[in-house]
Formats: sequence, structure tokens, C-alpha cells
Amino acid sequence: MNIPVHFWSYFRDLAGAAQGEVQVPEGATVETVLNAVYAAHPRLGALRQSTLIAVGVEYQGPSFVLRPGDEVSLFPPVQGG
Amino acid sequence: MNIPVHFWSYFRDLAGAAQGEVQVPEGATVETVLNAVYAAHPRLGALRQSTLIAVGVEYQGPSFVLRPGDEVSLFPPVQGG
Amino acid sequence: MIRFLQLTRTPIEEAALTAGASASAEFGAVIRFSGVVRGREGEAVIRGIRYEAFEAMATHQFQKLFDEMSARWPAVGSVRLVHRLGFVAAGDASLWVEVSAPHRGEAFAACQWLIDSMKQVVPIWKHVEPLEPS
Amino acid sequence: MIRFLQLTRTPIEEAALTAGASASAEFGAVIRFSGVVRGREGEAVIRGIRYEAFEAMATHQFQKLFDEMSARWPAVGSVRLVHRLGFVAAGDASLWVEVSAPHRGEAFAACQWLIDSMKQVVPIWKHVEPLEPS
Repeated sequence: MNIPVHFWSYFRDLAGAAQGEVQVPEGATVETVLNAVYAAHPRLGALRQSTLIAVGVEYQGPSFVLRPGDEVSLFPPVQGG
Repeated sequence: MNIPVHFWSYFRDLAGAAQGEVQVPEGATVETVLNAVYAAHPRLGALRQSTLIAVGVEYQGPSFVLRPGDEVSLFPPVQGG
Repeated sequence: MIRFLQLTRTPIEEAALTAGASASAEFGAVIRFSGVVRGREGEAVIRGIRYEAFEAMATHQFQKLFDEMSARWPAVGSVRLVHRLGFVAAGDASLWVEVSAPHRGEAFAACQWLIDSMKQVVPIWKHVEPLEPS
Repeated sequence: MIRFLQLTRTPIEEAALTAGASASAEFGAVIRFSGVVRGREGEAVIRGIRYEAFEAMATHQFQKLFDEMSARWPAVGSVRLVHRLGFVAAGDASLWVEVSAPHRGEAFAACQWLIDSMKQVVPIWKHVEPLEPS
């Protein structure tokens, strides 16, 4: 299945795009997506420890099992207000 | 010297007046005034423990030494806001 | 520290006070508190509260609190406080306080301290007005 | 609990929001917080801040925070929150929050909790705009 991946804030600059797409097998987890993204964008991989991950509009961890139609967002710590 | 004494909030009702006057010798303290007030108004004396005392616009204790021109205010706990 | 204090017998115009705030790029946090007269006092439904003040002393004690607030939180940039006197109907504001500071932590702390402290020392008293004239 | 949430690209009209508050004799305490963009970021003088949001998620996370606030402080009667997006000049408000409750303790606590929490979970980011276009 194809999982769209969105990059927010300065992650967009590090990825060179606001959005990418990763092909993963059925039953794959967020971690599979992360590994593909970090292989393509090592500078994002360097920020792995401080990266926030959402699937749709909910925060999720690397072990979250993806379903067709899910979209992943990766972003740095938030700073509203 | 004559020391005006002001009663605020329900102390005014208990004293039967917004203001009285107490004659005390030079060098008298607030306590002298209090004793005279409580002799005249025993229902105020019963509230002695929760009475707030001011001389002019400052809080003072019973041992404060009065000078001519001073005015004493007696009132219950405050409740602004 | 900019100070504004008003003891007033007319309604507190919160929107006008808000509009009249001097915006500043120095102060990142502005807290405004409105204390509203509630329609109940214990079990009883009330018409409102009549506020009585020893005005000269109240003004002096408010200014002393502003002095102490400025000493405790030197970064606080302004305080404005309006307190109603006389009858205030249930649902109307009896107190309005605004504190501005560079950061929200100190603005919240100073505003709460000021309200807590005034309730200890400022000579203002409440007289409940029951629903039916007694 | 009454809720109002707005992510907006136009200035926050604090006086109009204040005037539009539904007065209530149930809620004795109303806290309003304005977060203002400061003119400095560290040592640098700045023109303002551009706010970026993942809007769908931001809206959802704000609503979850409102749910949690209502669960933690069931007495809170209303919350209104407005957050600017896009460029906000130094001196202008980027955030406005209002919380009303029967008593001031819970109004202050709930308001502070909401602001602290949103800064942890709501996907909004700041981009500093330096004084000289770079």
C-alpha cells in the first residue's frame, strides 16, 4: 500500500518537499515508513529522537500498524501560542 | 486627646453609629481606645479576636502609640472582589 | 510599572478597558480577570451584592499591593484594577484586573497573588441583597 | 461546557471578543489570556512571527484538550480560544484564551493547564521573521 508522508515546519525543508509517499506491505508499522524516510533523508533521521509522529490527526508511536488510506505526518516539537 | 473611632460594615450596626470619639491621655495606645469602645459596646468586644484595626490608612496592632490627630478604624475581615 | 486603579459606582466596561490597553511588544503575556457577582449565596438566590469600602484606606492598600507586586515580580509591566462600589447586580462584574508581563508564568502568578492579597487587606465589604426586599 | 475555537489569519479582536462574552451569574470568574508576539527573539530584534499549523490536526487536538479540561474541571462553564496563523507582527496577539468558571481557583488552573498543554500537543510552529528581510 502507498502511504503519503507529510513534512511540517523545517522538516519540509530538510525533506525538500511538503509531501512524499512510501510503499510498504500490508500490516506494516509506522517504523517501516520511518526507515524508508530516513534512508531517503538522512538529515531527518538525525532528528529522530525529537520527531513527533501522527497518523491522520492523532499522535502515534513507531509500532502503530498502518491501514490503507492512512497518512503519516512527521514534524518537530510544536510551539503554538 | 480626642481620638475619632470609625466603625465599618456591620460593626457600624453593632456600634449604632458610623463614628464615635474616645478621650485618652497623651501617649495612649490603640489598646486604650479599644478598651473604651468595648466597655461602651460589649457586642463589639465579643468580636475582638476577628477585628481589624487601622490608624489612618495603615493596619496597626493594639500597642501602637497614638498621636493627636490620629483616627482609629475598626472593622470585620475584608471581602473585596 | 504602569498602574491604574479605579473604585467606581458605574458598571465596569470590560471591552472598553480591553480596547484601551496599550499594546506592547515587550510584554508577551496579558492576563485579565473578571470577578462576576454570582446569583447565589449559599442556598439563597440573590439580587446582587452591595460593596462598601473605606475608600481612602482601600486606595492606599491597593497602592501598597502594587508596590509589593512590583518588588516581587520586577518584570511586570503594568497593572490595571477596577473595583465596583455600591450595588452590583448578579451577573455583573465587581472586579476587573489586568496584569501584563514579558512571560505568562509571571503574569499569572502576579495576577493571582494580587487578587488573593487584596481579599486579605483591602477594606471592602460585601452586603448581600436578597431577591425579595427584606 | 460552551466551546469556541478559531484558527484565523486576521487580527484577534480582543475587545469585540470580550464584548461578545455571554455574561452569566453562574460563573463568578472569567480569565482572559492574551499571548503577544514580543519584539525580540533572544538578542535579535524581530519584525514578527509567522505561524504555521497542520490545521486539521490542530483543530482535533484543541478539541481533545477541551474534552480533557472539561473532565478535569467539570465546573468550567466555557472556553473560547483564538489562535492566529500566518504572519503576526511584534506587539500583536497571536493567542487569546478565555475560561469561565464558578470560582477563580479553577478558572486560573484550567486556563494555565490549557495553555501549557496546547504548547505540548497542538501542531503549530513558529517561524521568526527578522527585522531585515533576509
